[in-house]
Amino acid sequence: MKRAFAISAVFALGGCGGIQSAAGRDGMEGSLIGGLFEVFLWTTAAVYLFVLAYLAIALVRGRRHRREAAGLQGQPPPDADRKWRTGLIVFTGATALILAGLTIATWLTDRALAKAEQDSPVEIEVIGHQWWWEVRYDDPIPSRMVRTANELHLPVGRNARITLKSNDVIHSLWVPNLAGKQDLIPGRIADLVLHPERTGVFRAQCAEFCGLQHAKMALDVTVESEADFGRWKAAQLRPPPVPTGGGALAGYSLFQSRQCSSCHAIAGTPASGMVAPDLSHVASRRTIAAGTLPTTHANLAAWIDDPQAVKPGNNMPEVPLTEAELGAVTAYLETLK
Amino acid sequence: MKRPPMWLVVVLAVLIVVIVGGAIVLGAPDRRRDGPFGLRADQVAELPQPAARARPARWYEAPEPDQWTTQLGDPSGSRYSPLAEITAGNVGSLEVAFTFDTNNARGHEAAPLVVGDTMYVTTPYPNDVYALDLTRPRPTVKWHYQPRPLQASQGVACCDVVNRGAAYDGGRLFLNTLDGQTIALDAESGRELWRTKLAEINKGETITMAPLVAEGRVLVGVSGGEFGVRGRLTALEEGSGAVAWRAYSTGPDAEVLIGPEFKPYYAQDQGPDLGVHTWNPDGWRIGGGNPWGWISYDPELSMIYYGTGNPGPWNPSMRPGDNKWTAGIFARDVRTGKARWFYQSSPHDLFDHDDVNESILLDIPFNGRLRKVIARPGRTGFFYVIDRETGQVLSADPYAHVNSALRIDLVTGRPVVNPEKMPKPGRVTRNICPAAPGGKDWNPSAFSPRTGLVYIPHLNLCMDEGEVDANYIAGTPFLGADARMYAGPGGHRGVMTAWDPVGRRPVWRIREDLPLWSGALATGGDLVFYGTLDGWFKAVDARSGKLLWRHKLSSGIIGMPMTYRGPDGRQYVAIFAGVGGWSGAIVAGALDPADPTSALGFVNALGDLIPRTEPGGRLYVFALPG
Amino acid sequence: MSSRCPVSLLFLLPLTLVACHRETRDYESDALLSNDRPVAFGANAYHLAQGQRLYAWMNCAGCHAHGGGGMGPPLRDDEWRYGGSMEQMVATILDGRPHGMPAFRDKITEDQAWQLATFVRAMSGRARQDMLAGRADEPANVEPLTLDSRKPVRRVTPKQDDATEE
Amino acid sequence: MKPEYDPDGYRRDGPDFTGEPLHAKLTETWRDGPGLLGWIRSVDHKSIGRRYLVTALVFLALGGVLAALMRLQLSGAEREIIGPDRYNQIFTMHGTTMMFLFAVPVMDAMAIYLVPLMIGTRNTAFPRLNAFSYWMYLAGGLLLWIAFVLNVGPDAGWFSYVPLAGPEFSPGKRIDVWAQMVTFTEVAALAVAVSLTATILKKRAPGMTLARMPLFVWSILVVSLMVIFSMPSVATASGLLLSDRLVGTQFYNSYEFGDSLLWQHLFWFFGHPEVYIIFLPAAGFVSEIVQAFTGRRTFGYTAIVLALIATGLLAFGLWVHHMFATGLPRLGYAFYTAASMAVSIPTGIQIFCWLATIWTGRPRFMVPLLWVVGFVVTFVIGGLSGVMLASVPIDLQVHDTYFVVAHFHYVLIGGAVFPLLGAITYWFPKFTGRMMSERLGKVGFWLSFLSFHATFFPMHIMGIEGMPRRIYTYPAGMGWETLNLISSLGAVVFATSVGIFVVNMLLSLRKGERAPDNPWNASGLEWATSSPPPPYNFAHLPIVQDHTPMWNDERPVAYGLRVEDREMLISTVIEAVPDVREPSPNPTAWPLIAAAASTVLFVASMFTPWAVVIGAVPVAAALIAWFWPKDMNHEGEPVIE
Repeated sequence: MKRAFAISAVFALGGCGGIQSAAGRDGMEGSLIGGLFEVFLWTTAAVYLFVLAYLAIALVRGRRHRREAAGLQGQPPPDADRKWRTGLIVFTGATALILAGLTIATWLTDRALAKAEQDSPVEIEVIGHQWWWEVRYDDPIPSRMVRTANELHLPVGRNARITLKSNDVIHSLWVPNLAGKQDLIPGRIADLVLHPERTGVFRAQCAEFCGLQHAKMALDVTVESEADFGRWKAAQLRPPPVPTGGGALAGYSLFQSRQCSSCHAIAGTPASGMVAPDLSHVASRRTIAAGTLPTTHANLAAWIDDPQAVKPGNNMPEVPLTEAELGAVTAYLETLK
Repeated sequence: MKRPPMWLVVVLAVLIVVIVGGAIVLGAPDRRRDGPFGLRADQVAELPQPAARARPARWYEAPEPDQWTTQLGDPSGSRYSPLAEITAGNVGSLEVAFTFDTNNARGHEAAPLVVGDTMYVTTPYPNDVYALDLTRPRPTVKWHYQPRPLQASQGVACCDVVNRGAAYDGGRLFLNTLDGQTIALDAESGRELWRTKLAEINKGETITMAPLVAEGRVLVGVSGGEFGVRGRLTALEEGSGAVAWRAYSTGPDAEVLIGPEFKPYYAQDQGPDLGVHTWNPDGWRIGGGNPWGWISYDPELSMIYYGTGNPGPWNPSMRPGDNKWTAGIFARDVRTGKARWFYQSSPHDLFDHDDVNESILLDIPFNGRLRKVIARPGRTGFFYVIDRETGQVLSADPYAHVNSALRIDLVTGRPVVNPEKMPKPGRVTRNICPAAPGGKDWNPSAFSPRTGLVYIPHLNLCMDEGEVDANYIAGTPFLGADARMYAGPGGHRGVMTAWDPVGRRPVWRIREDLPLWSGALATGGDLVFYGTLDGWFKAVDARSGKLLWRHKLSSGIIGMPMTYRGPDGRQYVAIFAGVGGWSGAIVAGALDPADPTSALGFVNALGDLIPRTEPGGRLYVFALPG
Repeated sequence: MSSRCPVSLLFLLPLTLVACHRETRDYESDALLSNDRPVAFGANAYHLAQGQRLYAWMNCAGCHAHGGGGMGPPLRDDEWRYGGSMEQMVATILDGRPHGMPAFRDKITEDQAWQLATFVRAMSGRARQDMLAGRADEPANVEPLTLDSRKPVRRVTPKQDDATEE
Repeated sequence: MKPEYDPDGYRRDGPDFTGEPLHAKLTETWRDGPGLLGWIRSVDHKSIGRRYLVTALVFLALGGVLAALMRLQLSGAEREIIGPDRYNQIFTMHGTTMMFLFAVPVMDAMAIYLVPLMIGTRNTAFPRLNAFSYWMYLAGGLLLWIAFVLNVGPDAGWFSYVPLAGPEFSPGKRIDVWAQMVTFTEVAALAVAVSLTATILKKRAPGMTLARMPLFVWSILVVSLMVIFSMPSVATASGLLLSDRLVGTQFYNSYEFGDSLLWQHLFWFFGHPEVYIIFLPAAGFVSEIVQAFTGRRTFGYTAIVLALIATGLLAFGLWVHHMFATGLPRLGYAFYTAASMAVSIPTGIQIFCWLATIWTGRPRFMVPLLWVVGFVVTFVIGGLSGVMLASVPIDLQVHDTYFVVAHFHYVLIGGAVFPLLGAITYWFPKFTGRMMSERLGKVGFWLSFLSFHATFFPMHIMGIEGMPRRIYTYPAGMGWETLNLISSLGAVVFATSVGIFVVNMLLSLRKGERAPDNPWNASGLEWATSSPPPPYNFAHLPIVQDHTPMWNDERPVAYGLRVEDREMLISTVIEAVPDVREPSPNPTAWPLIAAAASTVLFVASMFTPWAVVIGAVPVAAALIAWFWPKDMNHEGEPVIE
């Protein structure tokens, strides 16, 4: 009983269930599933109560029998068993009915989810890498395609169809506040439709074990108004300005001439590496290293200085940079708004 | 339970052996049909009637027969010589007049030039030039020029360190070096007049093409479609080497030299800045489209026609969109460089089907009217006939085995791609025909006004290809595909096709065991010359394809045959031996056949070439005994 | 069983060192500090795997294919124009070579170069069998390294190299 | 001639050859040889069962230590006690050890020991096979753990999903060790399953018809058949994985038209029945304990038997509910949802019957029954959260989160370990001849019951609050810290309580009070013989007339088995009519040698495929020697009525 309450307590919190919580009802799928969950929760809680009660009475009755007849083995009068036999049949029937009910509820919810997946969606492509997320916003005009990493921006109240791919191992994209998870399987293409209903900032995380840094493969999800979304997209399409002087300029040339550009790309510059996150607007993202650290000067510096200390086993090497160089590169990255 | 009787077991075993064995024997590619030396002609149609023949452009007059000044023989790109001393009747007695060693073991894709009594021989990297005095019975070196290109350029040459020869105009010899310089020499003395740097090898840029000189412009394109090089064609002042204009193959209209006079025929090519909008952001900066092939020149319209190469990277899913202006053909005003029209044979190219093949300028009867056209045997395996004034595709018919596209939609101009052959991420696509080198690669065809046929030395290759992730690092390959080629249907890898561009059908075909990587030459003696990778230099009857003569050279042939009348008035035929190039790299580069993906997958189709020929460059010149 | 376990451990003592070394996930790349790098990298399965990844990421395959070569020379045989030792391979990778091998010094880090060398060494059949992988998740074109033995060399005709000497 | 001699001159037991002399003779015939050699050569189901049990419990302890380490690392946010590499090995080892080296083998162990006693026979049908199976199991376990000590511990999870576990993303030998360990345990489990099936179907005492078999025996029969059908699937999967990793086959490479989902299908087609393979014997324990401690026949015998069989069948129809997130066709999901829900009906029926038995019986609240009560209270939660997981939309939310972790620990610990501990307490006197301490037992029970819920209940909420499985650390501020801390503290107590149970066992082993033949006044045949039983189990084979032979006043026995050779009675499958007398093998070392040879083959084949060819020779040799017809001084012969 107290358990049932504990869970429902969590659910009572509703949306305030944290930025990464299945209890959040911030998307249509989320709330549909949440609703279904409550149905299940209360049904099962009732069943559980019944069982406990049954057990309790059984124990009491049994104890009484024992006190009555301290005798030995032997069956109780047969009619008693007949009574119980009917009881068993009723019980089985009841269980079957309840389960059938739950199955139907499930099926209906599934239908509702399926139905929600029409109308003109935002087309997004998410590609799982060890251990970060590549994100592409498709557009009928390819040059207006937005390429970013480890962040999702979604317009509120509009469907987003996310095409899921992986190019190494199996990952799973899970935005608990919005919807259930969907696997990214190499050689297969799956899709996941989100329908955010509340603006806010949420966190998604890889939900299928994908190796050393499975724990630090997260994704920021920002649900915002259509207008903000438009602004964000426009900003993403604008190549960042090439610094004109100071440490940033030094950082820029370091970025182009050193290891950085072998893996990372920055729009509008020669750096076009494609095996690591696109850094064109890295400073505009809430976190770095796939949701591992908040984007701050200190964290950026720490990350560039020794990625293996922050996220052991990830594929970013420790690039030998002097103190000054490190500062310059950090300064440059911070200009990439 | 009871064991089956012994005899039954034996009988079954025998049956199995017979069936399986039989299957293997029958299933094996049938080489016998190719006859001795892999040669046999199939007459599949009659010669076209004179009325219904393709004919050269109105302004065309055959090149002065005693010289050969451009790689394609003349501006219209026909590789035809009216010389008729050597004929079907006497070719059988053709013999080596003299040879010349280039001391270079890489692929010799060029043809020598002859002007007056001098022959100009160019070699692959290091791109030396020899001037030979033809007045002597054993020609001697008049002068030897060494441009000394950067060694490192070898590392960024996609498909062997080849060079497709020099061009001659007005006492000057023009050549390109692998490290991206165009050099003008004084033809008499070999003195260097000027050199202009057009490519940056640290970005993967090289130059392998032969320049073309037209209206005082030296036209040069860069190579590097496998390195994410942004393709461009540059016109240099013939006299000074100064850049007259430069037209990029991708990017904003201003840089592609697209202006108001640009009138593409098809809607898909109309609109502002398509060179940017048909790419993912910044994709066009590293998008390839290198014009490394042939340029034809129409003095009447004063237009040039050239094809642009494949978009980069090979992996198409990394570059959504049509990827203008790659894998298509440009018509430009030779004086201003302004684009007139463009036709894209492979929008969003899937299989490295560059469109750099030669354009032969012809006039052909079409719907009762004589149309000015260019005829192009394309990489896609289709033979395109395109109106050279408007860019309209009049016809496009497969001349090689094609299953990658179902047909060309003449209304939209787009190929109808076969959905089965669309690359899928994380899955190998099997049996794509034609393979990456296409139905035919760079090696040019010949056109004979006497038969109205185009003689296409081409390929019969298919491939399995899988997409992998590409990464762009300046100066390193930018591919993202894992391919493996093999012989197409029939088991033969090369074909010599005589194609009737009017009747839109082959007239005869020769199945060649090995891929054909050498150019073709048609002569007034109704002969067609070409060579094979294992070193057979062949002459066949232009009308029937009947093999008339063959000669085994010291190395495989990927060069272009040419013919000239020597100072002594006799007709000579010259060809380079020197296996290499993309196809011959397995020998020239000593590649390892154990890895089928070597040389971008070509090695898988040519494992058997190793014992059949040797590397080594030598020029052979043949003549009738006399 | 508790009585048997230490016994078997004793048996495996020599094996222990081997196994431990082969299996460490040395992502801090302390191997770089080791004074015997050819072993520290060359006998570690993790570095080998990283090398295989980098071989694709740094476009080595574009020129050398899966070891059969193309624009660059084959790597599967045992002919080494510039020396086949780990140190020499690392030097080749970092500083490049005159005939076209580009320098990767500022494109990758030193330990990545060692990881690459480890993989290239494995390609030419010189790595310990027990650290090789049967295949990668990619189009299956080359026979598995685990079954592969070193190819006999096909000598390049001597000309081709000195043709370019200045 | 003496009466106990036959005309054919063999000595047989009989009314006038009984008691001490018979005991002496039979002991001489059936006992293991002396010393270490005797220990090695033993084919007695009791010795093998004991070894199995002890080994399994040792692995339980090891697995528990790993669990403690994980809770330590997760007790707070951003802890850096264990790095990702080691942590991944640890949780993989924990799952693998618990599933492959503890849960299944421990049930085998109980079955191997108890089944022959419960059906009134002298040994299992294939004693040498049993011995072989133990050695294989031991080798597999050692392989895994030695590897772990050598830092070659598998690190791709106990489910080893490809391509993560494939050749490219799991360098080195770690996964090969895992896959080969699977092979070992599969061989072992299959061997036991075959042997038990045959034993149950052909060795039952006269009169023990199928309809009179104890419920535990029924559950073992069902489980053995499930093992025979499910294990080959995972053996195949791991075989394919090995060949992908070692010789570069393409079974799981999508590029070459292999498929990583093939692995998941094969694995879960075994993996899901596995859960019931672990749970059903536990249900058997519960039935036996309930019957013994309520002093009445378990209510609804037929219903329970049918429930067992139904579970066994349904278990094969719902593996896909582990794969709801892979994007398979929605319609298919509906079916698996229904099936997954349906499987809880038979379980519900059993629970109903047990409670009805308690209700109508006269329960004695001793430790075993306490465990049963704890089992009901705990397991039902697991069952109900299972029902939630069966629903696709809900599963998509909580799949691969701590909610699932909570769920299967409720099912496996609540549903299997609790009954197991009860069963051990219950049969301890039979195993050892001494009773376990009731007081310590009660303390242990309450402590583990409460600490278990403290440990695992919060995980439900963590899961709903979005905490994924298999993460070695989590950022602060996600609202997970408190719950994890509670869970970790609970884990400490839980470990202690299990420790108390072990201490109880060891103490009782030394100086527990001596146990009579039938200390609980239970009804099963295993209580008809002394505690611990003599090597030959029964001096005269008992004859069975109803479900509860020990509760009848007169206990008829059958005579006529030889006493100087190992001889066993074979009875008919359904009615258990005495059919044939068959010789039973003597102690031999060949099973051990065969197991050693197989071990060499398996281990070597992780390094070179040739090992399969070369290694096959010694294996074949060992097997030939094993089956060489020897010391069979007589054929089976019909029973003389």
